[in-house]
Amino acid sequence: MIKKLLVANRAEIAVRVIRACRDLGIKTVAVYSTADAQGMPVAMADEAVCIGEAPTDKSYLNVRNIITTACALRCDAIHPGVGFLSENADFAKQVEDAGLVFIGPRSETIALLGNKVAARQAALAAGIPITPGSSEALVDLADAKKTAEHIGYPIILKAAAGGGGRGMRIVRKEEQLEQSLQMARKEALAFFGDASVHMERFLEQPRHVEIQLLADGQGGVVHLGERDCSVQKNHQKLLEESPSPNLDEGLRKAMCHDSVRLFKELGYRGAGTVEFLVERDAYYFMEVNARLQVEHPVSELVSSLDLVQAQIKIAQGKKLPFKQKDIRISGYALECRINALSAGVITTLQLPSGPFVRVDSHLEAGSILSPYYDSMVAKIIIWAPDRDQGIAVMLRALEEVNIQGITTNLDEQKRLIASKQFRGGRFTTDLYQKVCEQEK
Amino acid sequence: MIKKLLVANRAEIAVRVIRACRDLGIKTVAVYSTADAQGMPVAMADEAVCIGEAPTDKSYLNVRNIITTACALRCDAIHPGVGFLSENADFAKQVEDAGLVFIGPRSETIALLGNKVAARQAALAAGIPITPGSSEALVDLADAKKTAEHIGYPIILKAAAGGGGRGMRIVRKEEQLEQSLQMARKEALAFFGDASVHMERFLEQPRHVEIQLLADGQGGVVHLGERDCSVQKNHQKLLEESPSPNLDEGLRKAMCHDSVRLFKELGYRGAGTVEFLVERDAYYFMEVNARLQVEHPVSELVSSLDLVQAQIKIAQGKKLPFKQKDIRISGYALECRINALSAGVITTLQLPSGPFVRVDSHLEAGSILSPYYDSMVAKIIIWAPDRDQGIAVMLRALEEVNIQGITTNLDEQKRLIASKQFRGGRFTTDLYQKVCEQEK
Amino acid sequence: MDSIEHMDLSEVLTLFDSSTLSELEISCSSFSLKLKRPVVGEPVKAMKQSVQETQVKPTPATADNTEELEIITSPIVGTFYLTPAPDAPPYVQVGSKVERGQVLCTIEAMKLMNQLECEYSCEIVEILAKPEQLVEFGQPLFKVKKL
Amino acid sequence: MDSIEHMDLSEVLTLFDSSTLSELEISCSSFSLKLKRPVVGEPVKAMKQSVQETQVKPTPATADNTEELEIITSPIVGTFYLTPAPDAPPYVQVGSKVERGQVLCTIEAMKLMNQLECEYSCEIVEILAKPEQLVEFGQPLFKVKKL
Repeated sequence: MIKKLLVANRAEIAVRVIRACRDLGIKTVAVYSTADAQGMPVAMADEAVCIGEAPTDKSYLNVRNIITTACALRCDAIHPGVGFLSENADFAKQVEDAGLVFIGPRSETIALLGNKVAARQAALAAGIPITPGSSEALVDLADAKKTAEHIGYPIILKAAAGGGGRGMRIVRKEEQLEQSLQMARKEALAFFGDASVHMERFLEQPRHVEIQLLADGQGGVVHLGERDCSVQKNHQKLLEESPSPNLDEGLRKAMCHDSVRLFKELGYRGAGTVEFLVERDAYYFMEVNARLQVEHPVSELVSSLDLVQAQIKIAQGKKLPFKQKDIRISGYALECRINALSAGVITTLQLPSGPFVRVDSHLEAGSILSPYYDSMVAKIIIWAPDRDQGIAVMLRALEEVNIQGITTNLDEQKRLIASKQFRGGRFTTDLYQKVCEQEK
Repeated sequence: MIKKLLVANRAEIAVRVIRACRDLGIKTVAVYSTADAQGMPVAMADEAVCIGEAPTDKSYLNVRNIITTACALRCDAIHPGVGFLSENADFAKQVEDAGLVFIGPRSETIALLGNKVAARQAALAAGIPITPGSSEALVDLADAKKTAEHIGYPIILKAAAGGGGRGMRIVRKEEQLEQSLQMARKEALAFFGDASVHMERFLEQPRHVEIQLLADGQGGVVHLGERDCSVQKNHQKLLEESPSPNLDEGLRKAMCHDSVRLFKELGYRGAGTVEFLVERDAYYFMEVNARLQVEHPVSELVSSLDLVQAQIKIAQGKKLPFKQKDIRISGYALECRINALSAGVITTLQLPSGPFVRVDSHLEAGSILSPYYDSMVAKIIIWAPDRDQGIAVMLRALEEVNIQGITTNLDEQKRLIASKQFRGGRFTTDLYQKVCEQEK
Repeated sequence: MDSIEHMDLSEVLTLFDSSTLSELEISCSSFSLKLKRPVVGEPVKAMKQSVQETQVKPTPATADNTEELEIITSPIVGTFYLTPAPDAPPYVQVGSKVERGQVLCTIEAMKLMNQLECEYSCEIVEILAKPEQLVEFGQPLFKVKKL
Repeated sequence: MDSIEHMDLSEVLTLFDSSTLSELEISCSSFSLKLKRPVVGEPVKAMKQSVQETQVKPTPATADNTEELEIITSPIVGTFYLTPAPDAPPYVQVGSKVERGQVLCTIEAMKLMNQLECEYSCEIVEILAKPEQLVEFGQPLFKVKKL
């Protein structure tokens, strides 16, 4: 039984976890950097401990200080939130070794899925389509050339241990391959301590579609349908919606079934997401996010399930209390991320409310948006019976937003959502470019 | 087709209507008194017109100024909100006569249901149990004595045209009857211009349970289940929930079926509520609220329907797009009214947000809570899979509330919701007294 | 109260605190002072229609020179007419001298023509509302000079 | 109260602190001054644990008299011990003179005993943290006087 839980994160997601704990009657401990002493998680948690200076490696990535705090304050569990240590297998292992419950998958599962080559192999073994490419890390330039010839240009090089665009290189012609491979290896080594690089076919105009799953590690696995995260800016998701506005029902079903099968074969425990790229009538496994995701509220609104509460219950060893047939996905949900484009003091912060609008934020008027961290100001999520009505509700909600003191992407988001292309539903990952950059 | 709608109300419910209009692409006109010039409805509406001084009879009840504004600004419809003119048959008639759409039942329906004696007769005709009492207005003292003897003391005298406690008298012994009848008649004449009074048996410890309905006036009638509004203070509702925590399934079904039958026989058009008193294993028709109700969000959260949008579509002549079998009531919803106990400037106003929490309010930090009007600061409404979880979510939400500058009932509401009696679900209309007054 | 130069700071602060100002700057021979207060949240949107909250009773307007001018505002909501009929001459014009009880304009509400009578003798200095348009409660209609 | 020219800083600060102002600028013949307060919204709840945001490096503490006192804060999170072992004598006591490099205390984190060494010679004036309890990052441990 978890009675006290340490939240090893900050900002909006820390507030989200604290709210779930309050709903479950679990006490919380917030840990924070010196920059976040005035933050909402510190104010909301039952106890709060400063764990270091503002730079993340001194505080939110400081494993020793976090685990020491959890042990000293007699916590039963640690929730890593999103980002930071949430997909760090070594951290999960140390939490387990300290006799604490890690709210997330088993450390071995995180380790396996953290390696892109290993994850692709696991997907392949489960019979899931992957983008054509090397099934192992590239041996040398000759191997790379042969593989590229086999799958056809353009190709993309990716760091096996990587993520977030680091160690990635798109190669359109064979002449560029040698130099790109060198650069990718160099970056991979620098950022991830592992020079291994593999190759995949590069899809020019894919959609990003991901399947949300819950698994209890005891045979119970359900999916909560998909989220379409195709609206991105520099690989950062801006809008997420469910259901996807332009997805063949057959594809949807196949992706859901494939994801459930993969999680069953992995013996996965916890909440997780399988990310796919979809191009025309085909879908390709991209990776598994072995953690909660920023956009999880979208699935919460269409499924009426609380994913953070579910994570905690699963980590306590409980079996899923429902089967796939009990899951009812209804209506439409859309999330809009309001991001700051500058740091500073937020002098005015009016966020929307009212029917069918949810706001997840950790800020208030007077809050300081720190330059050290993620720039998210708020997530606004709406529910409606269908997509057309949902877009109207989201535009109504965004119209109520008033943020002064910092600049944000609010106007861009309004423009995106009101655009013909977004309303039409037939767009790919270049929508932001088309709507916001070319119109300038 | 309604393109522009005048909102003949103020505060939270005006904001609620404006939001629904935005969702439907309908332009709005706010009308306001001089006390409300800085209010949120004025800021949100597309146009705003001052219609008079602060006292309600000079502004929000000023029929001429409201209809003149609607005509001059070429509105297609008027939404009366809740209270004020929302159950005024004469106003509805004048709106219809001016060629505008009244968002509500037909004026004749409002007129019929506004008379308590007529409403009781309509219920009786539809085969709905009513509290034993006079089926017509009392003729004289002799008639009153005979009727009281027949139904048994305690009895309650009610103004036929009344509401809100005015013209009401509880009589426990025959000796009190003469004087009470005189007083009730006097008040009825003073407040409602009609001295007619009727008599019902007085129930000492009833529950207040009401059925929410939608009807298109074209044969389509559905119910959205019940709301339990038993938690009251001086006949003012404090908490409303759905489903009722302590209602026999047979009673629930019978009340829903009776309500649908009544609305069908009335040819009712619009949203409406049938209020019942429930005591032990019996239920009694009390009245029909021929309008939207303050607590409508409770039904919105369990049915996933937008009642204000539905009202507007029905008023436009649309048939209900669903039948009873399509209505899915799921989970549990609870509304908590945060009321001010003093007027003044609200210096701090932090309202909750996050998962499964909805807030309907019209105030912000710096707003003035005017002494002229209703004292509601905000409605906080939560959804959860079941009542126990719902109570936890509501307590979490209330914990996030911070209101400075005025005093409110926040602490009382927390105490009520956390009380053993409320959690247990077995309480009647005297819960507030038991929890908040006797503990003092 | 002392002249500004001789005020002490607490007097200024007390004044400022009890005022509705958000900023205050003073400069004089001996010192300059600037005060500012956190502003309450701005409204969601700017107001669509500017509202001058004037009284129904005539109230002193800002004096142009040293003349004592008054504003006559609309007591009801309706359509503002300066003439009794479409082709009739106006009730009043700028420069008109008006007796107490004389009609200034009509305001149409629900097909009723309501004649607005002047409550005192005055001279019309300016007509502030546009004919044939909606006037709201309290909207300034005429600027007048009391006679 | 003095006129502004003759006020001293503490008077101004006291006034400012007890006011609702967010900024205050004064310039006059004898001085110019600009005060500003961050307009921070109140936290949802009061903070559970008071945090003194001090630096890891010793920083000047508020002088008690005219002595120059420093605060030594915790560089990590852990359990604070004044003795190397349960029955051993303490590393230091109030009044101890400590050399640069000498151990002041141990802070246990994940079963490792971390010895905190002094960065300069000093005298222990006060022990600020409670033994055997969790100290957080930046928490004041010792008040010392530099030698």
